[in-house]
Formats: sequence, structure tokens, C-alpha cells
Amino acid sequence: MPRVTIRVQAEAFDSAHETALLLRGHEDVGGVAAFTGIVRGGGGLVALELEHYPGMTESMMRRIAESACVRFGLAGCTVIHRVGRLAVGMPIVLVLCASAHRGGAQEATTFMMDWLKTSAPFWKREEFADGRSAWVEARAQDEAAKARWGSLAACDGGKKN
Amino acid sequence: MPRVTIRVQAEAFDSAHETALLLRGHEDVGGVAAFTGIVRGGGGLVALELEHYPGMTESMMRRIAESACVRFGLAGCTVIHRVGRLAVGMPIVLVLCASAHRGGAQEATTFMMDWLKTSAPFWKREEFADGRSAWVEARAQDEAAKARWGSLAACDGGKKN
Amino acid sequence: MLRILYFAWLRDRLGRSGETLPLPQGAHCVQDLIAALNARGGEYAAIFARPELIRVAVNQSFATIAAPIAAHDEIAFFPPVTGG
Amino acid sequence: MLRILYFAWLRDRLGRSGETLPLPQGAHCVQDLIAALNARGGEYAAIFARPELIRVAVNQSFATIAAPIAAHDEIAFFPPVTGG
Repeated sequence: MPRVTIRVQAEAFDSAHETALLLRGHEDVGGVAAFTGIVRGGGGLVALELEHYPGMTESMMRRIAESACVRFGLAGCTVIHRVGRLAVGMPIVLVLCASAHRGGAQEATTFMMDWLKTSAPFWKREEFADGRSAWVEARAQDEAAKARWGSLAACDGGKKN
Repeated sequence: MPRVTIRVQAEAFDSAHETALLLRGHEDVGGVAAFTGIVRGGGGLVALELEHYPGMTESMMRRIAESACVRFGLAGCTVIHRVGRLAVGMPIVLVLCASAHRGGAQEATTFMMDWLKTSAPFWKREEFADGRSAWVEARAQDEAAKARWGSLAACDGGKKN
Repeated sequence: MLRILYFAWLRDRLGRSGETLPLPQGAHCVQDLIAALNARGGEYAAIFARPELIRVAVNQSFATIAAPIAAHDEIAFFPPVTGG
Repeated sequence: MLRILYFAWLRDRLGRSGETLPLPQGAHCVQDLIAALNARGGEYAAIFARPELIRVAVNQSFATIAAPIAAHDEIAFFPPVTGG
């Protein structure tokens, strides 16, 4: 069984520690691909405020992660998404995918990010130095990125029982 | 100027620490993609012995990393390759790519690994539980993976002055 | 009772994060609930008259406006997601 | 003097990691050096009679067997690389 870890938390994460946990006891892993999303500065941005839908978020993250494990034959994966106020330069999201071979782990990381961005119920509000604040709008290109993976029965609008 | 860090070392590395160093003072980074290569067990493998060509290794790694920074517009990248004896489960190589946008960082990581595997002078010898030991043979598929990036003037067999 | 949740700018505009509500008379699907909310006027009408701006989840799974609803369902309205 | 280096199984087979050598009479390129090493016979012939198995670097850059060489160059012979 692939080892799947899902967390939504306000606290920072330690990617090296999470990688060690993911690998523990897995001798068949040849590579771990990782992606860490960071709050990018510019345009006077000071921080993001991340909101989510508790319960649905975790279940969508788990469905995406489990789909990635099956589709890419992963030994395991870890997805941690932060919520609350995150200043510029702070990490927001960590995706780790462990696999026997490099290609699967790297593709799975891209797949997971594409799905997370479009299917996990998080919303970002931007706070600027001049006091303005605005909800971030979804980008059509994120939907297009997800679409190239085809449909995902477990994630694509199916009604949960 | 992109921040490029290249190291060949016997010691383990700490990916979280390396990520923090790579990001320090860079407010324009939106994501860091990483790949960690691990000694994969199986078939009685106990350890790898990694040998390299001191001097040429570092200069090839630097050329590959600098090419990746230009081609993918990276804010910086870090490549650390271990040498010496590495038991099953130990990390061998770390590639970190930091970029304003996710796609560039992820593609650059794949690019760097494809080039490292075919153009940096490292050689692996496998040690097995029954005492056998054998040099690993290069795989045609690694050359094919590199070839899809096209030629790379700075890395592709050019004679250094 | 239906449990209705609002997130992000829908919550800001409506001034509430959720409410409980009996299943509106004759309502069988999400679209019927949207019509009932729209009929309240004010900010509700401003939002629910334009369902293309909002996404729906029924019992914590994404759903279309044609999805059936029943008493005790949890129905959430929110803008397209922007995490990751 | 040329500085010649051998890595991985070439070093194991030849029993040495390198040597210094005067530029062989009339040698202008890597291929001429390979011919001189091949002429030694024994393990040298076994390896250098099959140049398709080996890769060459001249002054720490990958080179072809047609690459020119000159006195004081560092020339390395090794199998295809297997790092990463």
C-alpha cells in the first residue's frame, strides 16, 4: 500500500523531515520529487490569507494523492497545505512523491499540483502594503493544466457517498 | 544573477537547509522544485560506490546548472552530488530549482537530472550481499532523455579553453 | 434542515459563513436552492443571479447545479478555488 | 608531458589511475594517442582496440577522438558516465 500523508495546518513544515518519514522502511524508492510553493512578492504584496473548507479539503487532497499513487505507481506521497496568514517568502504548500524511478515521481508532483490548484477548496486573499486586500481570481490556465491529465473519476466532481 | 551552488561531497545533505539558502533574499520566487535521488535496493544490492573526476565534475555541473538558469529563467539552483560508499536508502543527489513560476522550476529539475546523468563524470559500482561487485552500465534511455532537450552549446562536448 | 456554507468573497458579501434552512418547498436540486436564495434579493440576488461565478459542493464533493439535494445535506457555495 | 587519467573499470583493468607520457611521435589528435596505447598490447589493446566503449575528455571537457591534443594536455579515458 502506498504511504499517503495529508495535512492542512497553519504551522510551517520541514521538507527534509517529511521526506525522511515518507522514505522510512521503503527500500524500493529511487527518487523523491518535491515541490514547495512560496508566497511570491511583487506589486506591493505583503501577505496572503489562506482560507479552506475543513473536511472537504482533506478528503479532496486524499483523493488526489491516492489517484496519483495509482496512476504513477508511487511508493507514497505527502501533501501539506498551509492556511492562515502567510507573509511573502513563506512556504504555502509541499508535495512529495516517492517512486522507484525518477520520471514517475516528477510527473506525479506536477499532476498533484495541477489538481490541488483546481480541485482542493482553498482560497487566497492578497494583502498589500497600502492596506488594500483582494481575493485572488482563479486562472483559466490552471484549469487547462489540469485538463491535460484527462478525467479523474475519483476527483472530478463525483458525489461522495 | 541567478544563485548557483554546486557541490561534490561524501557527506549527507539537508534539503530543507539548502532550500532556505537558495531562497534567502529572493522575494520573486514562487516555487522550488526538488529531486532527491536515493540508492534503490533490490536484487541483493547493499551499497553503491560513487567515483568521479575531480575538477571536471564540478565544471560540468556548473555548466549544466548555469544553462538551466538561462533556459528556464531560474532565480537560482543548487546541485549536490555525493561520492564514496552509499548504502541502500541513502540520498545520492539533490537538485533544487527556484523560479517565479512552478512550471519552469519543475522542467528545469528534469532537465538538470537528464544532463547530470549523461554529462557529469560520475561512475557507480554496485556491491551485492554475496560479495559480487560490478560497474553500472550506462543506459541508452538516459541518452535519449537528454537528447529531447536538443543541443546545449555549453555542455555538449565543447572543448573548454 | 439543510446546512448551507459560504466561503471567500461570498461569505464577505453575504456577511455570514453559513446558515441552516429547511429544504425549500418543491426543491429537488441545487438549482432550486439557488432560485430560493436568489429570491431573497439584496446581496443574495447579486450573487445567486449569476451562478456562473460560483461553485457548489454537496456533502463535501463538487457538484453541478443539477445535483439532487435532500434534507440534512451540507451544501457549500464558493468561488473557483485558488490554492496551491 | 601529457597527463593521462583512467576512471572506473578502465582503471581497474589497467591497474593504474593515470600516467604521464610524452606526446607520441607524430600524434596530433586523441585517435593518435589511442593508437599508441593500443600498440602496448595486453589490457591496453583489449580496451583501446574498442574505442566505442570509452569516452574521452581533453582538459576536462568531453571530446571526440578527432580532437587535437598538444603537450601538457590532460586527457582522460572512462566509460559512459552513470551518475545522478
